[in-house]
Amino acid sequence: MKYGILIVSHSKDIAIGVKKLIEQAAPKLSITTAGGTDDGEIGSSLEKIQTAVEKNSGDEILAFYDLGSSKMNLEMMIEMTDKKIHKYDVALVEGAYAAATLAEIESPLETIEKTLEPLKIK
Amino acid sequence: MKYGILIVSHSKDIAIGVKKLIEQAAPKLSITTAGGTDDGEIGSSLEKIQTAVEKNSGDEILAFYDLGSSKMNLEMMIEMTDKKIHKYDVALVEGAYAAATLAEIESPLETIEKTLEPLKIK
Amino acid sequence: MELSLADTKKWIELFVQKVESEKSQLNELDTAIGDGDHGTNMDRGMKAITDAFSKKEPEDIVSLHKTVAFALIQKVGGASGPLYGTAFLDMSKKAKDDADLTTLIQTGLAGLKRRGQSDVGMKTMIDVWEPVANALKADEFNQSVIDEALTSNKALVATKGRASYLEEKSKGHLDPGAQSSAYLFEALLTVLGA
Amino acid sequence: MELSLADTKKWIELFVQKVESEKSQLNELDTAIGDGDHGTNMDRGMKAITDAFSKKEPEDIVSLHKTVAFALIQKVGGASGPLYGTAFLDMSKKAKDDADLTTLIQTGLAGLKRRGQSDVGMKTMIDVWEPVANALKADEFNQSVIDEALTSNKALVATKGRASYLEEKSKGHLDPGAQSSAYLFEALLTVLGA
Ligand SMILES: Nc1ncnc2c1ncn2[C@@H]1O[C@H](COP(=O)(O)OP(=O)(O)O)[C@@H](O)[C@H]1O
Ligand SMILES: Nc1ncnc2c1ncn2[C@@H]1O[C@H](COP(=O)(O)OP(=O)(O)O)[C@@H](O)[C@H]1O
Ligand SMILES: [Mg+2]
Ligand SMILES: [Mg+2]
Ligand SMILES: [Mg+2]
Ligand SMILES: [Mg+2]
Repeated sequence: MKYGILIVSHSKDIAIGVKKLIEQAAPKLSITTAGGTDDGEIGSSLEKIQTAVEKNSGDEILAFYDLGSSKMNLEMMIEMTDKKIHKYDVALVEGAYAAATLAEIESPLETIEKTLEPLKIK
Repeated sequence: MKYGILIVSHSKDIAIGVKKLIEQAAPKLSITTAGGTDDGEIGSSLEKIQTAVEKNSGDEILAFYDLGSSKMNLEMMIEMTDKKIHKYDVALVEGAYAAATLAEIESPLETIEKTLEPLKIK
Repeated sequence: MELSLADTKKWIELFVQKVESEKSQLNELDTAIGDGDHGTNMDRGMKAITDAFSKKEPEDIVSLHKTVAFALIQKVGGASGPLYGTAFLDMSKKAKDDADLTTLIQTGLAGLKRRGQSDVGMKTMIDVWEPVANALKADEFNQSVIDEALTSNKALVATKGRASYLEEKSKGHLDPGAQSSAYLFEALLTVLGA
Repeated sequence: MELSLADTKKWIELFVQKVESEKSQLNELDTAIGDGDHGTNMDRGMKAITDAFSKKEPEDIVSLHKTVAFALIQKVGGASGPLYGTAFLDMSKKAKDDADLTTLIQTGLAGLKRRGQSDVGMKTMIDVWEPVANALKADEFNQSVIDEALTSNKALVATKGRASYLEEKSKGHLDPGAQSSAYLFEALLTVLGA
């Protein structure tokens, strides 16, 4: 599919939970996650983000994050990869759900971004 | 303490993850969660919300939710209980984190709500 | 007009049967514009109603509506749980003073609107409840009221519930909650012998 | 002025020692206005630096800075990871053309600002890096530069990072990242023999 979803969270539970929540509404979508540090603690891991980007089968990636270091590591990743990653400064759970619902039915990026606009909080 | 935090999510993983994330910044706070349906599926459970409200040791509760039925069940709970519950229509993860940080240092409700204002997305 | 206790129970039992047999149909409708679980959710609620009836035979209309409400509130797990649950709970409370069928359905409708913070035209179950409530009042309730309600629901763009995320793309799909509400009122028609 | 490879390594090793011995102090500072893990995070990064140095002795300043950067980026796990990591990565790239100490610290500072989308005065580690960079340029770098930087950082209200959630209440607390950066530059002072 054109778009895949990437969830970057400080918590592996949040990341997995968001995936489960949104894949119910978007079963065809590629949704990959990077939650917590390498050793499963609260925090973030560039390596996990890298793996999640590699595993994502979307042509382009719509990326969502929670706080500080998730964002910074995601931005480092964006600088390092050739893959097109769109990062959204929106509410993590609510934004990822809205985007996934629209990406599932192959909505154009313009429509997805218009829907995300009011969810911008960062 | 004066305020406790209640997390209501469609996913038990999200609920637990948010608790772990925010208790790192707010270790003294009472944070209780209601995630998923009674049988652990994606959805929501009034019974779980009820238990989470009962277990919460805050004098008043600051409540955060993700989508549709989490909100409606939370509102049913608010109609049913004597406990003072403040429900916020804000980004779940980001709102709960901000509120917890402030509640931890015994900030007044006014300050907490001023901080939550820009996170309103529902 | 008041429905007898026996007829009210028959109404709910017919609804339970219909939802159980159309479970996958409801899931399919929800897959198109939601998360695919409306049939599964409602089916859980139906089983809970049957359980509750077999554990304790409702003694009057008030307790019957309350039993239905609690089963749905506790077991459905999706938005339809607190919605139908609130409708039946409010109907149960109302039935203490006034058990007129039209009054009860109108009370249920008001409960839906309150719980959902929604109204007719948002592509939800309300699009079926409201025309039915109106038709009952005008003494013109029949199958075509339900059919027309579904037809117009299908054409709407959703502005409440999960389908609202799809915006324009929700057009042309029937809302799953509207369909389950149609089953509810078709069961009522059968009981009314219409 | 260029720091020799040996002095650069000594600088980093002194920093590693200091952070490791002050781990709980850094955690405590972070507990007051953050999530209490800055010491634990940095300590993980320090161990990774030591590991990397022992696995492969850095051959030049460029690779030394890069080794430090990768260790921090990969292992810290908190915001300080991508921040210090970006600073050292940018310093490594810069050192290819120009290894002047002042230039490198200024380059690191610019990296911090870019990664953090932040600036001096927001109660972060930048409040230490910027005065140090300025002092190096003016050839006036000494302990009092660091001390004064920490004093003014303490008085600030945070507008970036986790402490910013505390608003006014962050005042009067020293930022943990400012403290770890103070350790970094105290180690540098020692190497400079000042
Ligand atoms: N705010 C609302 N107001 C009225 N009806 C709603 C609202 N939200 C959802 N619904 C109804 O609930 C149905 C979905 O129920 P269900 O699939 O069981 O819940 P969920 O959406 O939580 O998975 C929708 O088809 C719609 O008819
Ligand atoms: N946007 C930012 N710009 C500059 N420095 C920042 C920023 N965010 C955080 N910091 C620095 O990082 C430090 C916190 O690091 P650490 O505790 O390891 O990460 P985390 O906040 O993810 O737990 C803060 O004390 C501050 O100095
Ligand atoms: Mg559903
Ligand atoms: Mg559902
Ligand atoms: Mg920290
Ligand atoms: Mg942290």
